Amino acid sequence: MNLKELYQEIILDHGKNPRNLRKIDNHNKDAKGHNPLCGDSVHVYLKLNENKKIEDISFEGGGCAISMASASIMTDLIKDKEEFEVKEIVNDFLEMIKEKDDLKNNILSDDEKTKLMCFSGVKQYPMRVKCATLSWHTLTSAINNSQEIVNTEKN
Amino acid sequence: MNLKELYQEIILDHGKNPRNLRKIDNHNKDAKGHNPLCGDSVHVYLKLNENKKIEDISFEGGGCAISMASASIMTDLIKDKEEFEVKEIVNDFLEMIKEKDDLKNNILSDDEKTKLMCFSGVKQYPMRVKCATLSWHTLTSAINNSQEIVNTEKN
Amino acid sequence: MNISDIKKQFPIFNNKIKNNDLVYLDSANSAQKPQGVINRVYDFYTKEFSNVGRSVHYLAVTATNLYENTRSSVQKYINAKDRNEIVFTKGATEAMNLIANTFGQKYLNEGDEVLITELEHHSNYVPWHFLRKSKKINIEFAEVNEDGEVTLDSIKKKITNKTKIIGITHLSNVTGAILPIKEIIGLAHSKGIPVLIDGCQSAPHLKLDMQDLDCDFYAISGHKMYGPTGVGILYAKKKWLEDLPPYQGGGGMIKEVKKQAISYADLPNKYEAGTMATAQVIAFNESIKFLEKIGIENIQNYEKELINYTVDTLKKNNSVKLIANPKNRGGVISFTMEGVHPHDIATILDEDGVAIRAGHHCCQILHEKLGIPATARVSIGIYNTKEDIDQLNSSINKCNKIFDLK
Amino acid sequence: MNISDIKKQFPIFNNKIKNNDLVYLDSANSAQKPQGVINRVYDFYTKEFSNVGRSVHYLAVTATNLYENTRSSVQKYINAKDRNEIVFTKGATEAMNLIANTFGQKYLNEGDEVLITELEHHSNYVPWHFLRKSKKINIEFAEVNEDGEVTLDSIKKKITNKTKIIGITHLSNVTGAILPIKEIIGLAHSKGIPVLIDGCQSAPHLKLDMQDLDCDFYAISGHKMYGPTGVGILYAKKKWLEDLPPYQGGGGMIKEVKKQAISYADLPNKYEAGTMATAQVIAFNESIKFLEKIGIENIQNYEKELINYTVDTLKKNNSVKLIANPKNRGGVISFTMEGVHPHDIATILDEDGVAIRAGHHCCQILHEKLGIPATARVSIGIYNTKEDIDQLNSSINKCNKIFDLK
Ligand SMILES: Cc1ncc(COP(=O)(O)O)c(C=O)c1O
Ligand SMILES: Cc1ncc(COP(=O)(O)O)c(C=O)c1O
Repeated sequence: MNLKELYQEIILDHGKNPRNLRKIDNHNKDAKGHNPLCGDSVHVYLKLNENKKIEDISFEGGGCAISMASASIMTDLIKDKEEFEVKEIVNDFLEMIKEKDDLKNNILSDDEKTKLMCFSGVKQYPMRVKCATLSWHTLTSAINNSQEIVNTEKN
Repeated sequence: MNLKELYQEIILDHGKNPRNLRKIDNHNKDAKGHNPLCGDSVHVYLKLNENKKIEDISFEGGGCAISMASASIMTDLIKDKEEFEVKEIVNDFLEMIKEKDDLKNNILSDDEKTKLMCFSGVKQYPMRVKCATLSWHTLTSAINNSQEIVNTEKN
Repeated sequence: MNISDIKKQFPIFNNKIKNNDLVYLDSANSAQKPQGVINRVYDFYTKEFSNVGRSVHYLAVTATNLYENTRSSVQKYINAKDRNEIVFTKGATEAMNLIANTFGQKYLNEGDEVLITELEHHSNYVPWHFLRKSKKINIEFAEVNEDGEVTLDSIKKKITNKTKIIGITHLSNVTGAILPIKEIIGLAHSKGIPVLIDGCQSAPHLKLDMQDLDCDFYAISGHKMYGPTGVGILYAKKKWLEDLPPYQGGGGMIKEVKKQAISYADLPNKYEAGTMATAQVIAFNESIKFLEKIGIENIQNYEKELINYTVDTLKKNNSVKLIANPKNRGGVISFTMEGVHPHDIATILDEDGVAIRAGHHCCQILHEKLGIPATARVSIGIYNTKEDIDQLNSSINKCNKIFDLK
Repeated sequence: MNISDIKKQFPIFNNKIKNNDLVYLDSANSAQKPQGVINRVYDFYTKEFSNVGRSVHYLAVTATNLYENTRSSVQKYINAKDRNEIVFTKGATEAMNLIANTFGQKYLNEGDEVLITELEHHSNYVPWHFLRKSKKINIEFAEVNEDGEVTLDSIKKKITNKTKIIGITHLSNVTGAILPIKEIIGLAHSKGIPVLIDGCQSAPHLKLDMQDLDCDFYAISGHKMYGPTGVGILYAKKKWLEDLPPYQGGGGMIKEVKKQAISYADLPNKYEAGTMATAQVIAFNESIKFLEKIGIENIQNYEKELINYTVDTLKKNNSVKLIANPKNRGGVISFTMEGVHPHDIATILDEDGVAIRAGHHCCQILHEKLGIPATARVSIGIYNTKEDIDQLNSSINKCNKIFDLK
């Protein structure tokens, strides 16, 4: 394992120029996430329409390249997906980061999956897993509209 | 060092049959001492007359052979002494128990000193020093009439 | 199970004490350490040392993983439902202070009652006494019977509608009685009262199953469980750890800190403020492995036999008076001798390399009840043998000789 | 003083980290341990182990003496007037909680003010926050200036007639500033206000003299002073320890226990409830000896030069931005890099075996003031060399390469 696998070009690109880094004015769901270890935080905003489809998604916050890229790529891929699809993608991503070699879902295209697989290098850096997963946990929380602040120390 | 030196006959005798183990009715000074380590306690009573002489002395309490013998012999030797003499004897005894080889005072007779020297074996048993000194500290406290309970943990 | 192989794992027994083999009968005070535990501390400091949880570098990651592994081992060993129900403390005393303090803050008010027993160690009484001072609560004591036991019935008698929490020892560190805690917990819960168990003496010797016991809180001392000093375990049901306020404040237990407000970390971090006893927690994992390898059933069977042998031996010795006779007893046996004070017994035994404890064993309430300020206490560990007990007995006889008692 | 001889005493440096030599620049988090300390723990467990203070047998006597020897060594090392002014805790965090809790209980009431600084570690803020909740006191923050210092003047500005206690760090664990604590203590005392010093970062590096400083309370972390984890020191003036209520209740801290009343032991036992971190306290004596052998003047001179070298090196590196510039500074240097988050810096450095810390270092108040959630922090110990700093610098340059900056 070396640093090149962790800091792949696509991660550096999204880390430096995160997409969807703004607040949606007419969001109807949102949640905050927090990593007490480093003080990084993220706020995810969603607009879920009556068909339970993600009409718009964005985030605010600051953090390391891994966490910014993760939030950026996540918001890109999740837009226009249905709620049940989002849940499947989130689970799939979290399992991949933890232990699985691959993504299993049939929702994302191969191209999209390749983007997510860029984060598989994080597995070798246990302290950085939290950086890669914070925004994803926070997305789940936003969908469930729980008021609780997500905390990466939980698990 | 062996146990015979610690448990000399005179200590065993006074331990089993402590002298002056009672409460003086008309005492005018007293103090309580306590060893939190083992729960042993002693209560020393004094009758100091107008000439600052110990007219009577006694103690109540229970404890190991060393502590009972020490209180018993102490009360025997201290009776009829003047207050300033008592202070000198107490200091002398405490220093002997701690570090000195001998007793230095010129107040006690050689016979009396021999009795006190029986406790010199305690030096080799650091945890038992407190047993030998509790009643002596309490005597000092009674003379000073301090209200505080003497506590062998102090030093 | 071969006891001599087990005993060989404890390097302390290679040393002579005043030219004698060490007969260590003071394990209820603190147990000796197997080589695996000692080596783990050594290796951690020489090869892997770092603080846990705070840095992202290699050593910190390793240390954090090792530290959290112990939590998982403990969870498994005591069959807790959730690994976040395991909080590391500096000892059982701190664990009990933590509960008394935080439960007291939130749930105790003037006139409320805390029910403990006459068998309790000071660490399960003094923390409640603090609340008696600050909150004007009352402390009730369930009575010990003449066999040195506290029965379900004597607990029942003291429960009132003001009883807000019950604190009881699992295994008395003086009488050796094993209390019917499962029944007591059942009774308490039927009245909505939570129960704190002082598991200091039980944890090294009995099978622990938190889900079966269903207790609310359980306090364990690492050093009595063949582990390092400076580490203890508080087991607490998740609902309580989530509900109660934090105990100590500092690094690692916070979520967000602002000038006007502070929010706290999730479990178990909320209760682990500051740099923890990292090396000790990590090495404690080896204590658990040591116990698991022998197997708690084997430990219980072996110790049961040794306890019976000890009780029989001492009962046969006419100069010894056992101070309790519990039907269900652990490896703690206290006694007195007519004419020889416990302190003197301990000193005389020590001369032969026999280490026992004399005193009130931090149970003054019980000793007041017994009407004696001190007792001599023999307590066994997994390394003790019948030969140890024989040596104990012959050294006891020496007391008689020295004190010239027939 | 030969640094390579000193470094050789630390076995951790015999190990490779990801095939690299370890460049340990995280000593402010926790320091590595010299062989003497590690051996002392090992020897104590293998040859001498027993609980202290409670039994009268040989091992217990030995352990008690060793334990109390450390108290005397610490007393001498920090020049306290009385050995009973040294209380062993599980860490500096506990020491500060102890003071906040007991002082708060006795002396703080609604509307009273506790004055701390914007530099404080969470462990010198959260314990006071608990009192803000329970007693409705207020917490004031003396301002940090743009060099990362808190001056006498900024303390003076915040003292009011409601200020009941002041809590300040001796050496900031983020900016590295050494505060003028002697002057601050003088000022506070002129107004009758006691002062608690957080000495975690100063104790391993500066000369300590309690009688000269005249502070009321001083908290020290053993593990940052090249000692074992799980042990800390609270220095407190005798008058305070006598005056304040006990903190935790349990064995060893009592005088007499009755059903209706409890009296407490004399100093320092009153504050040492339960089985203490015996092995750790005993081994901590070797940390003191290690420091004494080198000599604090030698340590200060050597570290001063290394600190200057580090600051110069980092100042010359254009991609590094130091976050503070204190005139009087210790071996803690925090920085940021444009375009590379501290977490990423730490990960990249770690690949070369360079261990630093990234985050808020338990100082969120300060980071909020700085307007950044995290910094990268280099902190030095007695084993660090200029070569370590050169390696640091070249690994920092690697960050730029990976992030393709310029
Ligand atoms: C300035 C300062 N205060 C307090 C602490 C807390 O010390 P400990 O974690 O050893 O309790 C630390 C270290 O983390 C520190 O750097
Ligand atoms: C029954 C009991 N409870 C509590 C304690 C206190 O445990 P520790 O001293 O490890 O905190 C002990 C041991 O001294 C004990 O035997």
